[in-house]
Amino acid sequence: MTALLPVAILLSSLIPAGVTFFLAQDSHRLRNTLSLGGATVKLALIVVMLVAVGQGASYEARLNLAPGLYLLLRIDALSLLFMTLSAVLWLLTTVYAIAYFGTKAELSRFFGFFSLCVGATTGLAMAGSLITFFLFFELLTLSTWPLVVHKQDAKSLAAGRSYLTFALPGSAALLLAIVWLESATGPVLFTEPPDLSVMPDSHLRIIFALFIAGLGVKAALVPLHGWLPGAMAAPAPVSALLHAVAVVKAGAFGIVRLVYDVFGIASVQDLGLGTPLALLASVTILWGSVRALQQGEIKKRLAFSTVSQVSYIVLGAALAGPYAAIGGLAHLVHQGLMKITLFFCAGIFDERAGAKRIEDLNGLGARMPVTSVCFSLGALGMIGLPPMAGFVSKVYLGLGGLQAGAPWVLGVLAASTLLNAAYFLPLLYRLWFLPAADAATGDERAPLLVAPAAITALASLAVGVFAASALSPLGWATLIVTREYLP
Amino acid sequence: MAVFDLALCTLILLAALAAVAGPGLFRAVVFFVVYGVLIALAWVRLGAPDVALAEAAIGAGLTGVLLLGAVGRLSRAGADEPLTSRIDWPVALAAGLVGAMLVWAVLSLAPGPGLAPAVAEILPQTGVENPVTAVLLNLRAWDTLLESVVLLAALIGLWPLARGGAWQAAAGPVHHALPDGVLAGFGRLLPPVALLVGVYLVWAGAYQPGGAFQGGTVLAAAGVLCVMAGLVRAPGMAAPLWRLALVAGPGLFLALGVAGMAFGGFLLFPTALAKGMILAIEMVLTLSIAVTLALMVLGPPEGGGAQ
Amino acid sequence: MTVYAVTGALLVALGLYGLIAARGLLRRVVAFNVVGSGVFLMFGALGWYEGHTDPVPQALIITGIVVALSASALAVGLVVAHARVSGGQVLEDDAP
Amino acid sequence: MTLWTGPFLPLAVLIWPLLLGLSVVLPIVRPHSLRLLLLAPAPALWLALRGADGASTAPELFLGVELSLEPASRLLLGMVAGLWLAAGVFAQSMAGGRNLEVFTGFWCLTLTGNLGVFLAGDVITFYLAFATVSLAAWFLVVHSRTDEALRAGKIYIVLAVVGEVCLLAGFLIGVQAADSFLIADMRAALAEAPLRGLAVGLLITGFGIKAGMVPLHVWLPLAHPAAPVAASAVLSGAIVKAGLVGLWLFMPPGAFGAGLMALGMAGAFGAALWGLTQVNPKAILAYSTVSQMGVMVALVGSGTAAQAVAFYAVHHGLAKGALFLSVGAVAVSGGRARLVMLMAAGLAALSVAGLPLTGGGGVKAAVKLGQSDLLALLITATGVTTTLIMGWFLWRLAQAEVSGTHARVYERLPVVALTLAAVGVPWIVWPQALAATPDYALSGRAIADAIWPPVIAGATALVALFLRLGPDTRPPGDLLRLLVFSAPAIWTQPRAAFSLDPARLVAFVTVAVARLVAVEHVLLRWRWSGLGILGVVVALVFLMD
Amino acid sequence: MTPLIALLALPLAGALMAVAVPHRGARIAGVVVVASAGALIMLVAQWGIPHAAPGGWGAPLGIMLEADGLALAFMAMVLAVMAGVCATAAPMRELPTPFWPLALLAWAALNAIFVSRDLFNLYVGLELLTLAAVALVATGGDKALAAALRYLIFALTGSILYLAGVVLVYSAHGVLDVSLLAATLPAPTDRVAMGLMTAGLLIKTALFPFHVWLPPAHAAAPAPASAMLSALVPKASFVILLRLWFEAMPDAADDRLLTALAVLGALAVGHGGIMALRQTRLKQIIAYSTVAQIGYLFLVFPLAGGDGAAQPWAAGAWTGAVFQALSHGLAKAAMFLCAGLWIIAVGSDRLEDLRGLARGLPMTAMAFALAAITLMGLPPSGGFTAKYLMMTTAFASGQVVWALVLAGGGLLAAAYLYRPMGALFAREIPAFTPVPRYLQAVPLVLALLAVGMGVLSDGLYAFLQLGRPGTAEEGL
Repeated sequence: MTALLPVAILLSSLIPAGVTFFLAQDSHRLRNTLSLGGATVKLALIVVMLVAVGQGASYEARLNLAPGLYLLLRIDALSLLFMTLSAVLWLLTTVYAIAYFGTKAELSRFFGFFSLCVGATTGLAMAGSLITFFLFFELLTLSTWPLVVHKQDAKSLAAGRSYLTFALPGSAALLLAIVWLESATGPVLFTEPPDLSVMPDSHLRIIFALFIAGLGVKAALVPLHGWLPGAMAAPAPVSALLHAVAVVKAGAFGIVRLVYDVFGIASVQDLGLGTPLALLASVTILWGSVRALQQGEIKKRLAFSTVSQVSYIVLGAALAGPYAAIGGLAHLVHQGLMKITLFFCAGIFDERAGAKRIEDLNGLGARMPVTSVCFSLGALGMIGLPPMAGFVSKVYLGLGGLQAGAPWVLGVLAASTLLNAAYFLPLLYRLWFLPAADAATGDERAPLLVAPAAITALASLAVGVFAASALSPLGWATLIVTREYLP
Repeated sequence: MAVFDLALCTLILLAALAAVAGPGLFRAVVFFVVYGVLIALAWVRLGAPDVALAEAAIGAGLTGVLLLGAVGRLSRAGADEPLTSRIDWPVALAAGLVGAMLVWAVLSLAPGPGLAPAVAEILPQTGVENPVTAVLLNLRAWDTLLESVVLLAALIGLWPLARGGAWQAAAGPVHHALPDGVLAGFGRLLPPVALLVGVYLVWAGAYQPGGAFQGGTVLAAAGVLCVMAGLVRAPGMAAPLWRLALVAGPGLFLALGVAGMAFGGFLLFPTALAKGMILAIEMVLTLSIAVTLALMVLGPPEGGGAQ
Repeated sequence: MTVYAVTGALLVALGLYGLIAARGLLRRVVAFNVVGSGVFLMFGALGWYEGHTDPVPQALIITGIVVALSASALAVGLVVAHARVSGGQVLEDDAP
Repeated sequence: MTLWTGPFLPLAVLIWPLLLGLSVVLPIVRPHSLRLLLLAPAPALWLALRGADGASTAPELFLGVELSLEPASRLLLGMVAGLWLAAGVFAQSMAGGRNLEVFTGFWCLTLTGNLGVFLAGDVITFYLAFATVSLAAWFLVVHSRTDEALRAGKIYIVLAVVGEVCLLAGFLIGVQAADSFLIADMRAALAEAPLRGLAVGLLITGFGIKAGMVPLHVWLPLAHPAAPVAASAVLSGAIVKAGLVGLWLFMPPGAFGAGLMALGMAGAFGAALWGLTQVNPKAILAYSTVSQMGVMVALVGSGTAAQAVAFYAVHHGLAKGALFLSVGAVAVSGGRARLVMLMAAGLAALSVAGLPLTGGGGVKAAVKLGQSDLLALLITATGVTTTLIMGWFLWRLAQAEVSGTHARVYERLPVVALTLAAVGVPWIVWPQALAATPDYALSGRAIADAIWPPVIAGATALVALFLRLGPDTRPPGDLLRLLVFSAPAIWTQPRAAFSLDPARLVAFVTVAVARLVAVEHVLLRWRWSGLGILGVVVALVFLMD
Repeated sequence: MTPLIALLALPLAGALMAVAVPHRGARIAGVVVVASAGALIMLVAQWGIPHAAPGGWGAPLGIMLEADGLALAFMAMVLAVMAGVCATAAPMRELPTPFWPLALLAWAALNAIFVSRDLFNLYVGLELLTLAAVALVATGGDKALAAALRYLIFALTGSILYLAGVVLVYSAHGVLDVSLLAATLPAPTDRVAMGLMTAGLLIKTALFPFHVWLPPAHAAAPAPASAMLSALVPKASFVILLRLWFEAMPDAADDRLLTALAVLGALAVGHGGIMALRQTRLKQIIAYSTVAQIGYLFLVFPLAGGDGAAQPWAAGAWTGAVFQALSHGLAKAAMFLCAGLWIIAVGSDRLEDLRGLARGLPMTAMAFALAAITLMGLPPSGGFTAKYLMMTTAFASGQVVWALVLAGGGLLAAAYLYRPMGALFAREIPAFTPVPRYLQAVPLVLALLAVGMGVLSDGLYAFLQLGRPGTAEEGL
């Protein structure tokens, strides 16, 4: 049973993926049933495990490859945090995607890779060893590419190429780092921190840098973020998933694992690596925001916003203190909820009203009130206004910065908040206050498109309002940190 | 004898030089045949008559015919050799270095009996009295089986080269010899003699120099001569009988080898039956080799599909 | 009989020179055969001991000669076919 | 899951207006949304009158909500609730306007935040309330959607967000030092915190912006006049008090006291004088607010007891509310009604000026008690400028255009009620609010102290009239001109992406190694390959040792 | 023993029969595939090292055949590839009939080489393989002649150098058997012998800078032939190199020499990759990719050989290299078979003609993608396991530069394979001749095998340790 559940969860995505590839283009019903069924089953399994893990159970499955090389799926509280997020958002995104695409062509391919992508994310979350992590990391890289280029126009293909040109060198760096580390310490399990004393510090530092380079590409750390804004050429459901759960989160999640489970907080501090990483994250936070300000396209603006926001998680990990860790982990979920809301809404604006640039948003609030409200909630959350989710993360990150003796973090958070406000508030202003263009059209009579956005918007509000609850992401993050990382 | 050896070696080297770097392709090939004969002589001098026979028949004879034929066809195709008279010093230097290393290696090796005593010891169990044949057809029969297949592979390799892809047409160029010419007369006379010599060579191979390859070569030479003389038409590759002839030897070899499993091992010839089995293999193999070599020398069909 | 072995070594060198320096394809075939027989001569001469040559090298040489013939036959076939198609005896891109 | 412990009323005070505000999305409610404004402050008023029995907590809500009602806060809570109620009554005059459901929604939201500021017992709830009141109020400011309002709104929102950010940073320092979210713990811990200076600076900036403290007041004279009259009243009377309450709740005792006093006094005098350059009565009132808030900031800086400051603030809120509403009421009143309204405004203005026996005179006397002589003198002296600006306001008000002649009862009633409250309430609550008795204010010395500033002011005004010296008229905004508010270039001009581009790198490498093709061509020549082979043979042999 | 002999005899017999009855070639090949599969399964099931001594003589007089883990794994890979090749080639009417006997002969030669322990027997096997391979190239028609000739010249030079080395070995030691050689005392002439043999084998393995014959030859041959040539043929000489350096004369290895081999390998990775980037025809890209992929194999020498042979990590590097050879074989065959099907579908292998073909032949596109994953060394493919094992050793032994080569090579692979992938997935609707689904499935199965090698590498790893040379048994 303990080995079965992780595998079952993995299969709940992989089997629909495998079958979907071979479905005829017009068997929409079967395909939708498969996708939704897989997502529902996965969610159910995760709920089962949430209860069990909350009570201290753990699950493990293992596959040997070669001496020192094996795949290990292991579920701990941190895995579950990420998995729950991905499972919930996958279900919603699937609903959204079904509504978004309707009966367009090439859907079997799309949903196949879509499921694969989520399977990879789940695997990533469950990975119990570095190599397993790498395996799913790569699977994610590859299954995302067809999604990015799904439209197959020149722009998408260019975005896909750019994605790979960043992602693959990143993977190479990651692999080098993993192999280098493991060549000295043996296989690295997340449950048992490796004995780093067998390597000289200088090597460890290089390895850490390689890790960050590899994971940083996915997490879109400056200057490795170049692919992300282009990748928004993908269809809206993809952008939603990409920015909220799948790719960037994978990178951030990996950095969390790296700092806490591979190197360990103490080693990171002893080697003097925390502060540079925190600085890098801070630079990313600020630079992403500044670039977002310059964008005229909604999705581009959102994309740069992701660059900025995801680094909050990295910052939390880098500061390496309890508060910062809680904040970072909570933000993993918070950012996912908020950003997916924004992308859902951006997709609806685009699809239903043809609004691609920020000018096109003028006056949409009146015609598409529900979507606009959701968008506004997401945006306010991003700014970090209480009681939205983003605020909660920010508070903990700030406290973590102070706790870690890095008060400058407050400055970064402050500046980021201001910049966030500077690029989100004008959007809201346009939505609600500016008159619509003469020929404006648009409605939101597409309940399946709007409902996921509404649900995530409400969720991002709820996780903030009920942050102190033990069941909230913050509560779960606190559990993780107190259970696993506090001495 | 040392003088003879030195002189022979000098001649060999000179002939080789002329063949490799001498002017004129035709002349080079002629020198190559001469070189082959000289090498065969060297083998005699080294007490290796089996090799000498093989070198004379195959190395000098058949290869020579092959090359001569090629010279002719090339000149008919207007594909002359590009003129290179100057010595390519860098290549010469590199080749010289490799040669020097080889010479050094050769000189630093102490001669020894090798496996000769061991072979002599088990010779009675092999079913043949000629140790070379024993090695070829019994001790290292697997080599020889593969070797006969190599020959076959080379021949099959020629099929796709047939002009116009008509690989099933008659082998080689179309020959129009005069029925009463010298070649024709020679051609009429030779085959019976060659057949005799060939079969003898095979038979004798069991206890003295000779063997399937040498014998097959002689037969092939006779066959080729007949075709060139226009006495017989070259066989078409597609003719079922000819194809059967091609594979009969290796096929029987393989079949008996597998049959050896019944006696305890692959290619195992029990002492009592060894002589008979080897002889049977040699006979059929000779036929196959003869056909193969003959078709090889005739070359891929050039009739352009005219059957 | 070292002199034959040395001759064999020299033949190898000579043949290699021809194989590499020659542009004409048929000449390369000739040179290849010279290298081959040089190697064989070396082999045989090194196996010469007290008036006899080791039968194993002899057998191997015979095999080698047949293999060399096979290779030469294929090579000649290819050279001729190539000449027929391209009208020349050299490979494209194969300037000295 | 514990929803809450302790009394429910404080929670209800906050939840009730929130629910009302959200209810405007219901189509049934929408046409009658303005009516909700009357209901929204009711629980708060009730709580202020009744007082709270201990703290209420909702541990799982947010980061653990704690609500409590300090005496000083209770004063303000009552005033604020009353003011919102009065303004809500007045707002009924807006019936028939555009976007009323939005207005109502944000009105209620702003109210929630405004009340929450006084009830919050923990930092996070306070911050939530503070942010709510700041940002939701923006919708009140821009409700008219005129260019003027939108411009004001822009400046408002920028400063509000900056304020929020500063506050959050300051709070975080405090929370981290205290390792507790409770305001009381934090204030204590902040006094010792290593980053005390930074935290104090951040908090003063954050609260100062809200409280209209010079030089952070620049948004106020733009925003308050731009809002609808009812909204102006709550903005100027109630919402600015959120900043004030923050100052006394969070500032460690004695921190930056002299600085606060200096800034406060600069605002008290400077803003009042600058207000004389305005022509719009609402703008004049807005400067008056800045001036009055200056006095209160100075009081906080001097270390005056919170209750005393709150006492002062109660009067100011009521009076300023009355004055703003009177602007609206006068504009639609004709004849006798207009006269009544002007008289009410005059009474409120006199009270603000600190005329003895008015509420204003009382509170001024009360706060001077126990102050240093200099501060007491300065506070008294503000009476001069205040009187001047009030006079100027009344003059401008009297000259205001008449846009209607039939002021309805819900337009007149709040003005009168608030004026009376401003004059009377301080005396009523005095016994509960302050230790000293009201008798002090009625002493001769106090009255004498209170009487000379208006006299000087009157004399000055007369001289000015006689000499026909009038103040230049200027648009509101003063210091704002010094700041460059043109959008920074980065807002619009995309720069080259600061990002590695492996594609470019690959292209470069590809070009650079195109020479490899040449290698390939060399190697295609058999002679060179052959040479290579021989070379490798030799090399291999020599490498083996 | 019987199944081992069956594995050798079956393709041989098949080839002879195919000569006798040429038009039944496909059917004969099919029978050989099925029967060989049975024999192979029996061998693997035994989980041991079956021996055979043809003629019953044994070394030194006779020839020893031994199917250790390495040999069996390679024979299995060859079987898989040949099954794929046969399945794809069978319906190809335009394929010249000599294809079948030649393919079977090449197969026979490969099996013979993998199990042979005799240096001279290896030579004969190599020659058989070479002649069959050259002839297979020549089946590509007139345009393939020059390529075939170039191939033949290189290959013959390699053979003759190898033979010269064998001669010196025999003359010095009096034995030809690999195991017996390991037991003899080293002779001074060994360096010349090893130098000659190694150089000859390098040429046949198409290691940079001796690779120029490979791309034109592989690109010119018919696609099924290309699949064999690229996937299988260079592996044979590589296996002989492994036998020489790890089994026959492990002590002759000098670190400088091993490093030199790896340097050539690294250069091959770079050069092959960049050349592949510059090609416009798919088959050329795949062929140059082979050049690059072969480069990886040579990193095994400094990683597992010489002084490091006794280290615990040597086993990993050695096994990694074998994994690389095997997975590359499967993946490369899949790629060439895809190319062949696409040529049937659109009549060309120019990238611009392939645009949008993924829509028409989705299974082949997926096969190509999976094969590409293996070549890039991405998990969970066999290529990844290979890369991981070698990389671990590189770091463990402090030879970081080889790890960088492995990583960089993967990136280059991604770069050059991206172009065909991009073309395939372009948004265009090409006009094409439909290809039956079962044909499309063939490369997919091969590619899945290549990927599956990574997923199920545990068993394979253990199997490869059967008879592995060296002292260290445990990997890292």
